Amino acid sequence: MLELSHVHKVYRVGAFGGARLRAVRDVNLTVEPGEVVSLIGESGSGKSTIGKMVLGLTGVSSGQILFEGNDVSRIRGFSAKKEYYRRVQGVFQDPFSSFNPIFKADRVFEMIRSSYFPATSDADWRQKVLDAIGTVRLDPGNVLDKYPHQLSGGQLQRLLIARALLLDIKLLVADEIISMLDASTRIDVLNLLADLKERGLGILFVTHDLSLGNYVSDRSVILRKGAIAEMGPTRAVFENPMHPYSRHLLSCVPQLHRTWTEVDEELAANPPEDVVLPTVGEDDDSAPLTEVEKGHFVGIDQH
Amino acid sequence: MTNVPATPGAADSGAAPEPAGERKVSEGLHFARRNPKLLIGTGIVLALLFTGLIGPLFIDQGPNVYVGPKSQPPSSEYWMGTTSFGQDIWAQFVYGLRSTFLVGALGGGIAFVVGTAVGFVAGFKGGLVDELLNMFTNVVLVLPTLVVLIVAVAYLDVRGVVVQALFIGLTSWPWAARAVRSQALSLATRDYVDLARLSGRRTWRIITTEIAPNMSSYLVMSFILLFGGAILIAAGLDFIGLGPANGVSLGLMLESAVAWSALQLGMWWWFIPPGAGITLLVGSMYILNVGLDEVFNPKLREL
Amino acid sequence: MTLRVNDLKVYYQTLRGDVHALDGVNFDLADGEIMGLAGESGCGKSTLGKSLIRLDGRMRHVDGTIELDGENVPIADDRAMNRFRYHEISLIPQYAMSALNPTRKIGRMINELLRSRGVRPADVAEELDRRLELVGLDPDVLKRFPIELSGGMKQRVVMVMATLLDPSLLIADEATSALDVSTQRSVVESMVEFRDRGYVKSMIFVTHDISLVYQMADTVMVMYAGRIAEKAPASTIINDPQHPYTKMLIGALPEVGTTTEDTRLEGIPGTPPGLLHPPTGCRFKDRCPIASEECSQTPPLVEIEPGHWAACWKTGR
Amino acid sequence: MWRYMGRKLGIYGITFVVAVTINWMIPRFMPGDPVSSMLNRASVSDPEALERMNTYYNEVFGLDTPLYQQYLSFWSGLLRGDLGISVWLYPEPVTDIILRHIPFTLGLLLPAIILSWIVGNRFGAFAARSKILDNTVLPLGYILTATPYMWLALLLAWALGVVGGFFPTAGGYSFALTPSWSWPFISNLLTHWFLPFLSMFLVALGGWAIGMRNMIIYELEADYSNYLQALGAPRRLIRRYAFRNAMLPQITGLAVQLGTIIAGALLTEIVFNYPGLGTLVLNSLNNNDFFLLQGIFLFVVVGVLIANFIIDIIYVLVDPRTRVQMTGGAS
Repeated sequence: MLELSHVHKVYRVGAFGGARLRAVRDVNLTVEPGEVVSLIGESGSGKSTIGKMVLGLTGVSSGQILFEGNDVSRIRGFSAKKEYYRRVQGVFQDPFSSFNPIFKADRVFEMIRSSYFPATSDADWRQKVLDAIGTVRLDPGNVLDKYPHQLSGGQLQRLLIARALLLDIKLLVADEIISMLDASTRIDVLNLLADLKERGLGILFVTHDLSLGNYVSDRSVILRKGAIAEMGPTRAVFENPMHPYSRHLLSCVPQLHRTWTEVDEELAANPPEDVVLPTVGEDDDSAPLTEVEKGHFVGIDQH
Repeated sequence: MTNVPATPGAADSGAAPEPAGERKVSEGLHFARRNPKLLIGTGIVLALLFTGLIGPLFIDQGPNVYVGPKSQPPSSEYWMGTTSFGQDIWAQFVYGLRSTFLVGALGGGIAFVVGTAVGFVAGFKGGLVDELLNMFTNVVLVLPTLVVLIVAVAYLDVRGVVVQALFIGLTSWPWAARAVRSQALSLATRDYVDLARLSGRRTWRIITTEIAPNMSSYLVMSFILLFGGAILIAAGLDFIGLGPANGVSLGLMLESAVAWSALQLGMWWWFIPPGAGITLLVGSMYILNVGLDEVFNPKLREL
Repeated sequence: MTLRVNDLKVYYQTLRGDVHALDGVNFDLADGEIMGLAGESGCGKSTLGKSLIRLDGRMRHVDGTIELDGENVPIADDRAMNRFRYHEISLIPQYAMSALNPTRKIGRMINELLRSRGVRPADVAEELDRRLELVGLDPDVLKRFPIELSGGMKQRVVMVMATLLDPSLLIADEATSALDVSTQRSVVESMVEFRDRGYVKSMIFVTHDISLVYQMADTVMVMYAGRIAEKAPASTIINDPQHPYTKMLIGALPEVGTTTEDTRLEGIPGTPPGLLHPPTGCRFKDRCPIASEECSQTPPLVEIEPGHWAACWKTGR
Repeated sequence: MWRYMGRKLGIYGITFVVAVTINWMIPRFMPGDPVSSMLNRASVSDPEALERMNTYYNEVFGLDTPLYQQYLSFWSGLLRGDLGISVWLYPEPVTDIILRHIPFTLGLLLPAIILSWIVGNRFGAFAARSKILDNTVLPLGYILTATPYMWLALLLAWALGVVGGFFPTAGGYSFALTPSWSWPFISNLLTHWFLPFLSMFLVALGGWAIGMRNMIIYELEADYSNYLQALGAPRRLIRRYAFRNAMLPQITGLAVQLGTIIAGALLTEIVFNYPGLGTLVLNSLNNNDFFLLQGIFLFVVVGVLIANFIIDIIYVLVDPRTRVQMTGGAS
């Protein structure tokens, strides 16, 4: 459904584009209907840039982003973009920044209505909104007709998911949507994503938190400095990480029942086998992947 | 990642007793009513405006008519005395206030429109558009306004308040453009702007409905500063002799006072009122502005 | 005993009234103890950290006492507190990335700070270099401006600077939250090492991340709505929590290895109460699955077994 | 570093070109024949001189040649330092007249700018110390910046000159004296200089004080100030840091304010009939001497550009952040 092939993003920084900053490097990945794909990486890995490119909020330097066969990065014109957003929607990291603080929170629904459903009657629209709010397991009485700061972060994020569900979307880009939520509410939002997946939605889940990526996704992509380090079925990537960077990341994640010392000892006791990583020349911008087992890829090593 | 509001518990929850919109407004009013700078500034500006609007209605003859004895100090008949030619200075003063307000509102208004338009477009569009507009702004910013105006206005045969205001407006916008640009730049990165894009909104609607309302206090303050600036520039032009032909303004009063040696003749009543009027008006506007800033900017409230 | 906090109440003043950010907090911190202070946003954990070193303009000390090494700490008296700051109580702030003066070279700023606190920079210069090296920094960073350092480097500089006078108590307020996991691990490990070497006697590590606390803290204190819910050794809190809030909170944390297919975790329904007019009785009762009538009375914080404290009527006494 | 300076120079270069183009365009695109309208209004009595002037100005304007050629010849004249010949003081070249008056204007401007900046900054930092000071110093500062330059000049001339009799109120020096480097002449020069200087200094002072007060409050709220307070650093140290950091935007402010201050100098000079560029502007306007007027315009623009560039260099030298970024720091 969504296919990124050889996508690059280069920013020109400094006055008159003096220096180049390679934010995304030769990324290839796909998202199928009913699949959650996690994009995992530290700051500067390019994970959010990929999300923004898929949403058409920032341009692609080279490469293609195909959505149902059409190249998204080449969409020109307001109405074509508007049609694209009928099928693909996003939710962002900061719930409090996603709502314009001077308006009531449910204005996000009205914006969808005025753009996409101008002909729908008030009653039908109200029913549609109530359905969407029900789907994200919110009580309409608690969330409608309220200002953003009267609601919790978790409620706001679920409202935004409900907003996306008003449209006939096929793909949802969820960019760090729970990183600002408290522990007690973030799991509900994650579970919601899992429910939506059941309904056939494809989800691109961008996160810096390995345990969250692991919890919800079918496939995981670990990014480093804009390029894919490792990609594969979530279970394979987490239980048998092949790339030294993935292994390093996993050894640094604070875990709930295992201390770092225990992880280190375990690793020392059963040192993982080494895999041969693909290599590229100095000036080569590409980042090839090697398939180490079925559907499980490793990428180049960068320092 | 971190989610630690400055005031724990104050930001949460649906338990807030009153709607937030009202709360915000009432909070603003609360501080506005207690801010002496705002109250005094507004009071003086309104009093002067009132004088300029109502005053002329009580004056039978025009401001430049030779009505009385020459060179009289203030008396009960001529409140501000008379000029060397027997013109009533009070009459000139109230008419002058009128044109001062007019030139301020018009010149400041034009500068405001140009400045905010350039600032919004530059800040919001970014890229090459921003580079070019920014360069243009810098060029106009570096040019000394009054000197440019002297050269431009000198060639005009017919000079009126409106033309003067137009010229002032077209040359004094750059700093406002800069200020608006930097504000717009920071607001444009808010997630709700991206969300509006994903809701199929056009750029100009995003600027007018999402961004501008969030910086309304800032815009009001910019306008006030431009207003005051335009008055000062106009007074300077008038003083050099490039004021409205056959008109009356506070600047022209200063000009004729100097031209006819009021200083050497000790006719202080000729040059003190017009300058005091300008200073009082512009000064109160600036102080009103500080008051506004203190009301809207919580950081300044504490000091 | 390093630190003893007795019935501490600190309120925030707002237009609409006082926010009861800390409403009667009691705990002790032993010599050498690293205590993780965990809880959701707005539970008062940051307020507690701040009140131990400096109340900001809107914070008001309402009640309670603090003792450090047997001495009364006058937190309400800004002037008298100065004697304790930096020498006895120090801080790694949440904003460590911007805690250094951007226009001063780091070394010069540290020297000026030291001199202003009555310490001759020459006396600690050697120690400063040694500790910088210990956290993996070249002492040359002292000749640089903050802008030349990465976030992790700045964090470490602040950590070394904050502990240079060997304080009795170090407060680390979300000190690693802005860092990437790999940097986070090394910074946290350095902190533990500083304690082991006696550079700091004891530490309060404020964070929202319980799994991080488990990696480094000796004890964990969980706060909820301005009060302490539970305090116990770290492994007890993680493996055998007693307070229903702690139980549910830990149950809501996904781990590497859990997926939606194996087990569906569950969050805690509802939201924490507003602290402008906090509810009477147990503050968790509205979200608590086992709440009953007695919960309308405030549960005291009691020691249910040695070193394990909880404030809940349901925990076996 | 060089890239940054190059970019700045580029902007200034463009500004210069724009200014010259404006200068060239205005007389040509205003209605009417510029030469005849100028000379008509200039009321030259000697018919022979009028004829010579007519020929000269028609040649200079070259109105019968194509526009681009007019433009190019305008530039070539400019680059040779030829700004034309004054109408008012015919046949003296504009450049010479301007150069004769510039020292007076600079003598007012430079001390007024530099001293008001230094004192204003101190004053603003002082105001931020307490609420009482803030509430008294601040409104005073706002009133001062709101004062039209010429009005304060009039007030001072009246109070200290006409009524008080302490200072002369007109001219750059007494006509009875011939310029020389003698003590009586210099002291005479200084007494004439003082009032115009003082009025400019006071108006500019208000602006700097306000700017510094606002910046320093911002700096005192900054994270590093907070942190130093938490570590018990004395107010003195924190204020010193805040003051220094607040100075940096004030340097940029200097560049932004230049135009206004120069305008103020011109207006002030007119009040005191001080023999600088301001009085020259008034004279050229009264005599419809547009060559002189445009020459002054170009001189002022070039002066502003040079000053801007100097300020840029100072800023880079003072702010370590820009310096580090330019040499390519680690981050």
